[in-house]
Amino acid sequence: MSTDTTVPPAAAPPPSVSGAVTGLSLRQLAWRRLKRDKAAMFAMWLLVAIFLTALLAPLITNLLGVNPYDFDLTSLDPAQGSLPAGPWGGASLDHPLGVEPLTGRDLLSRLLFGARVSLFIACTAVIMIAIIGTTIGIIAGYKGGWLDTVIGRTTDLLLAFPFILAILALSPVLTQRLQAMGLSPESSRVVYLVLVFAFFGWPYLARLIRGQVLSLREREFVEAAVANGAPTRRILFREVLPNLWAPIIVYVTISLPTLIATEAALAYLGVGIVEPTPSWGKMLADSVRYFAVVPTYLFIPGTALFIVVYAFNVFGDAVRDALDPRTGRNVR
Amino acid sequence: MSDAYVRVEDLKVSFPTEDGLVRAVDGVSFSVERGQTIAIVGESGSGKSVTSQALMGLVNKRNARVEGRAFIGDNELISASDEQLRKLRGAEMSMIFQDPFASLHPFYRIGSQLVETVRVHRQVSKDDARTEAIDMLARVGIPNPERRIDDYPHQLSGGMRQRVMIAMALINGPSLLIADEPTTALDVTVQAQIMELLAELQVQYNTAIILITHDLGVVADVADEVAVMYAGRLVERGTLNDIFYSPEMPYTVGLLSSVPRLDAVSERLTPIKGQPPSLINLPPGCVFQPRCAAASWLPDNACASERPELLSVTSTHSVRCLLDKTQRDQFAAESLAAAAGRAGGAS
Amino acid sequence: MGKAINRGLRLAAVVSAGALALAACGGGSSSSEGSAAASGGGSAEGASGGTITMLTNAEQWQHVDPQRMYTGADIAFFSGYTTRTLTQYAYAAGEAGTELIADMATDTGTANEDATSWSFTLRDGVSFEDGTAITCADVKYGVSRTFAQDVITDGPTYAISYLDIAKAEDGSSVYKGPYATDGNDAAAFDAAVQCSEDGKTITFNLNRSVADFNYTVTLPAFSPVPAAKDTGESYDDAVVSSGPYKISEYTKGQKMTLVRNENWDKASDDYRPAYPDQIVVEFAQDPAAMDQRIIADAPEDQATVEYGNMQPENLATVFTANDPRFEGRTYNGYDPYVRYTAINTSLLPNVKHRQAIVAAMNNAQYIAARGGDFAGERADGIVKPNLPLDYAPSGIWDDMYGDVIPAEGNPELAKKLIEESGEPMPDLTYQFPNNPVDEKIAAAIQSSMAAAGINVTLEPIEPGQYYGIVFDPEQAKELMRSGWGPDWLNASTVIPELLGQTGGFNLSQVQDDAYEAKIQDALKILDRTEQGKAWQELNKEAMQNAWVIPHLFGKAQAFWGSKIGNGFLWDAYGSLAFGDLYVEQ
Amino acid sequence: MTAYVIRRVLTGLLILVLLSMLTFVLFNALPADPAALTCGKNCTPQVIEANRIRLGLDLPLWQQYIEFVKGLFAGRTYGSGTATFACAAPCLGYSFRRGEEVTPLIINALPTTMYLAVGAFVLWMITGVLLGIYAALRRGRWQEKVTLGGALVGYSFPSFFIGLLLLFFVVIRWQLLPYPSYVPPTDNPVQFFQTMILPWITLALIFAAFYIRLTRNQMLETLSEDFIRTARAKGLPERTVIRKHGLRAGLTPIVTAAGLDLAGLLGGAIIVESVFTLPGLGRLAVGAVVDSDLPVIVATVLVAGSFIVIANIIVDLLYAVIDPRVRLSA
Repeated sequence: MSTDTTVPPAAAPPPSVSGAVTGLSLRQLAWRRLKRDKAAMFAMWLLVAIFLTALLAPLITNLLGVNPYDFDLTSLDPAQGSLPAGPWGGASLDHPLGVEPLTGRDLLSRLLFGARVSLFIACTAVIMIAIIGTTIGIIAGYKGGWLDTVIGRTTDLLLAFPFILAILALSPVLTQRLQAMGLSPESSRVVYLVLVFAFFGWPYLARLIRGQVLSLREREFVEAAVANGAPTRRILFREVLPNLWAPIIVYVTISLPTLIATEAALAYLGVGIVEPTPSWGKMLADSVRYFAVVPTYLFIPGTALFIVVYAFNVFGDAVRDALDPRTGRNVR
Repeated sequence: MSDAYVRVEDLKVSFPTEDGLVRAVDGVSFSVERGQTIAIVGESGSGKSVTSQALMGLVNKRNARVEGRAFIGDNELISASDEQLRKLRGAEMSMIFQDPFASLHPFYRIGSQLVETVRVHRQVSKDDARTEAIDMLARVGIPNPERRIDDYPHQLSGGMRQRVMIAMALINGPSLLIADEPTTALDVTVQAQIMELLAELQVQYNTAIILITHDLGVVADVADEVAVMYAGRLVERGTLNDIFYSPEMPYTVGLLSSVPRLDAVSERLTPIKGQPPSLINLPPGCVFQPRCAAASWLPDNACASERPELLSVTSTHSVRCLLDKTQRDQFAAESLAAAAGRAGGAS
Repeated sequence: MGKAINRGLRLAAVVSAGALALAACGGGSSSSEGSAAASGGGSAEGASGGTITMLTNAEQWQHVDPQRMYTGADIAFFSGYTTRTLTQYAYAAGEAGTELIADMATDTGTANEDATSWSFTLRDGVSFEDGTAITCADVKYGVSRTFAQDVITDGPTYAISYLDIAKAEDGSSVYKGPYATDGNDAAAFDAAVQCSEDGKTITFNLNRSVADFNYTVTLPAFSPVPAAKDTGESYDDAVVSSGPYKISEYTKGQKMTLVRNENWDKASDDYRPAYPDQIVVEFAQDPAAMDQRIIADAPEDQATVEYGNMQPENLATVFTANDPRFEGRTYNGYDPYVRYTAINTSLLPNVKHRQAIVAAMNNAQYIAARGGDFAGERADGIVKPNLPLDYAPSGIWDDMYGDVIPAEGNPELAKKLIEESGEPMPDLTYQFPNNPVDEKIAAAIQSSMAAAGINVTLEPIEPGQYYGIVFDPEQAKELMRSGWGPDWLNASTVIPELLGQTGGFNLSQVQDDAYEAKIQDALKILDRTEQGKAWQELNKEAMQNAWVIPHLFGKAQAFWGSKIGNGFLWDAYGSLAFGDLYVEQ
Repeated sequence: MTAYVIRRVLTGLLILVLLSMLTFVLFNALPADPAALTCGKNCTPQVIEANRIRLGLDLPLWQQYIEFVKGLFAGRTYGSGTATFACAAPCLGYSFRRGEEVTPLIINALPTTMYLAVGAFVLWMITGVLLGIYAALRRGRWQEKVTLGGALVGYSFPSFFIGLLLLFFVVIRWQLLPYPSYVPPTDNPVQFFQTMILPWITLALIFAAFYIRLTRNQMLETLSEDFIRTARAKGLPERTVIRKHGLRAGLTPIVTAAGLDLAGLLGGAIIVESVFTLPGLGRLAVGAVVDSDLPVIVATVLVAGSFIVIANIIVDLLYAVIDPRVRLSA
């Protein structure tokens, strides 16, 4: 799906609002607007809670006395093809959300641990995308010339690549390569996902940044810095970069949920995390075979995934509105 | 004055926003006769554009509260229904804008945009409307109008585009033309041509013109009357002579002294120090007080606590200031002399 | 089970004592009445006409080319409809279903004294779908194709191993099949496979005694192919039928339609009843949808058969519900396979280490992860009880390693064995094809080993590359997922293949010369019962050496529509006897 | 205009060539030994070697690429001697795993994907664009909030989760539809529609949610343009302002996005095809990945990428038709 992350060209400001609030930096202004958005604040605290839960998963599961890796054959019914014994996916005091068919592993702890992997991959990838995309975007926009052309064609090419298909198809060969380089099967898959997400993710941001840099380059303060003989690096980092935070933050908040969902989709297609480590996408992929008989197994990770993606989207929207109020839904 | 053709009485426009109520226009009154030109001047954000859009009914009533009264002849505009206003727009009153490129629809030929304007108000056949359009293009000085009519806006130069805008505004013979910074986006030579054209056509069509601008040079050339706006209010109003030769309000004085005189070779403006106030939290006293060099002339910091009324100086001239007449004249004389000195010294 | 895994498993044949007696006692000719065994339990006289629909989630057949076909159920299917072989197994449930009977041949073959030469005589009236009579030359040509190893891939290679043709230095046959031109010793092949003057009798000269070669020729690899119609690689899409049906349409990913072959002479074939008028195979079906369609049993689906196994989650519905709707529409019995984990002896040379791994294995978890009771029973060796002559309890779980090992494993024993080994247990890697079932099994293995303090890393491999990697000594790790079914009812197609030095499936990389010698001795025993005893000992010895972790004697379940007749578990191939199915009219 | 078309098509072709090279190199250079992927378990080194020669994998990579391109335009032959077989143009390769030429595989899978993509496309464009316009026109009111809120919810559902939910409730719980089982529309139109309705909805839902947001933003942006103010100042009725002046300018960028999204789907709606077991390109690709069937992987990636590149060209040309600025300035 094409992204709607391009920051639209500045439209004429609504009458009289300009100059209405003066003396506040963009960051302060944005934070003020964000704080006023109740849904966004709720989403933000929810996300904080989810991140904390994921971070503290081992602690929490220890307290609850569950464990994502231990088989519990007593919770399964061998005569029913190893389906969880009892209704609601075998939910009980020992296993509040039920157990996984075939193994009897505890679903609650797998859910908590699964969040770690999904969030780790998405966050690492998005940081890489931000770094690569910004760097290349700045270079293309600031240097221009043949470098800009080469980068432009490369982004064209990468954007034309059917990337889900490519990620899927490259997975076996590249994970083998990574394993040959000494990574464990599991970390090679995590590294692979982060790398390909970064590889296919940077062009969008690079384009965005390039456009911004092109217009910034013409601005007075940059011209002034150039005239004063400031070194290029200093101009880029001191003068240009600080003005790119808004589009980068907007892009990051919008990419994160997409990456989380993509990771899950790839796991669903069989690319991703290795047993016995849980991830949400993998739980969903597994649950597919059982969803007619153990529907809770599908609903639990599915709902969790939906909540996180939704919260990110709500929060991301609000951040975008706050940083760029003209497109926002809150301007009356 | 109350029986002038175009009258605006106590116009107020405010926008409720998240940050509070923005009073963009606060109690503005003026009038203009057919064939006459009133210039509304002020810094950006002073409410001059909102005033004109409120008259045209282009302020979204869902976003804004518009109060007061405004007449074109017998038509009251503020209380009029959307449909009544729509019928007046483009026929009785029309408008040209700052950026002629953005203001013309990029996807339609200029001919069709002109024809559309004719046919929405008058029962005219397409061919007749086209003939009229070609005629109108010729009048605004577009060479080869028969051919140019099939051009797209982007094929025309900036000046030509503004001529097309003027043609579109005048094609239905309106009695009021609002020109919102009509020359700002154009280069200097073209600016003069466009203003000349407007003046010519004003005579031909006997149109009242409200000229919105921050360019006092333009004002000096074409305006009969001048209204100075600051922070949503009229701070001074008078004939061209009143304003240019005996300005009373320190803000007007500031504007005048910030303008390089036409005789002075262009120099950097000396803008008035400070920022216009937030329209949400207006200071309690005179809105210009924080930037006013003469505010300290009054004892007890009166300018900061007392809000001045618009007072008549002569039958044509009124001003909103707490200083008395002599103080105002003294301030104006000192400031303008200093400005002339700067300009002269630089040349 | 995904089709990719099937590729590694060979077809099954389950032996009945009776059939074995026949095969064993002669060592020479075994004469069977060449009649369809309608007498066998389960098989009854059916009605002609109608269309049978098969549903499969596969996109296409792995192979239709008879020389390349090597999956039990596929052989059961095509041998019933389009591919005639010299001999076949009777259509019958239970033990009777493994009885060898004559098909294209007039009897089940004649061997010389030491079973190094076998002859079969063709019946009158056998012909291809275009009406040309099938002669010895056609069978011979079919067999010759196996030698073209670069074109005819994936098929069984018994012709290459058994026929008396010299081997080149690199171990490959000097005969390279019918397509090769340069340096090809066709004369060697002509000497090994001979046709009589009248073209009716074919004689196979073998390089060793093969007492049960007449079972070997049930494989479609020994079926006739008309040389004139052979298109090599693409013959897979254009096979010429010799049976009662021919292919009228084959669109991969969609469907295959078999219609009656007008040139098939009923008089020449008293094996195939050929009941339905048409057989339609629908490919690329959703596995869940297939189950749902057959469970629902709507009128249009009543003559429908599921090709392949049911979805595990639906097994309980159909098999434990005691629902009259499903009565007589299912079977649940042994499949051909033994599931095991190969232990790489080159990386784990210490027998105590290997024994510790076996002792630590929690097969209860393994069986649960495979689907509980439906999956099968805990295995105690690589020979399954469906080879009754060759199977005896190995005793591995009793106190072979010094203590009883329950299904849950004996981690204490494992720890003790590691201690006895005198060296620390290295960290292990378990390789498995990346699919939902094997993944859970991998978790079970990892968790079992962890209980005994053995560290296992899991390495999933794309199914398509699995065998390429585990058969590469450079890439093979300590533990590898595996499974095996015999090619015919003799452990000679199990033990030598899995643990012999020349075995084609020696994942454990066993290089034990004494053991190899015993295998070679066992292969030479012509008395089948004696031979069985030898296999029993070798199986036990293999367990003693802990070359594999035995997991499971697998079971399979099948399910079909209410109007299908003669649905039963055909022990010969561990599948339905497709050629015997009919539509109730 | 002609110059523009030529230039656009040429750059498109250049991207296509680069794409094919990248795909080819990526997949043929990365595996340890592509020939080892050509056969299954019975692989002996001899068989691998024979296949290497037959598939031309013994040649240097650039020659293989030339062979591949030659196969596309002129056809090629594989192997030698009596076992030679020809692969007619456009030959995308030969799959040893399936024993089939790749081109017919793709051609067989394409219609399913096309039905899926086009059906969903129609659904989402209608609902997405209409609701997006509606939201823009109801700006700041509860209708906008509800529409956008709904869109955000829809947008946040992973598509396979929606698909499975629909399958669970509509088919299994409520039994409103029979279990989906694909047939071509020519065989059985009723069953075709019964099968496709859920995939269409699944795919359309997430795109519709996206297009509601996109359309609304575009419309709001357009409606704040100066030329809309001009149209109002001319006294045009609001309906004309929106329909004639607003929609045309506002929807033009949507055409771009829509064209590219449709093209992306034509390359295989992988997830939806997997959830509903539709025999389309996406599923072909997934199957090829599982089987390590290199020629099929290369071909599907290439075909999918080509759709996107070609759609890019078409969209740009279309854009030129809609927007005179592009057409005339070029």
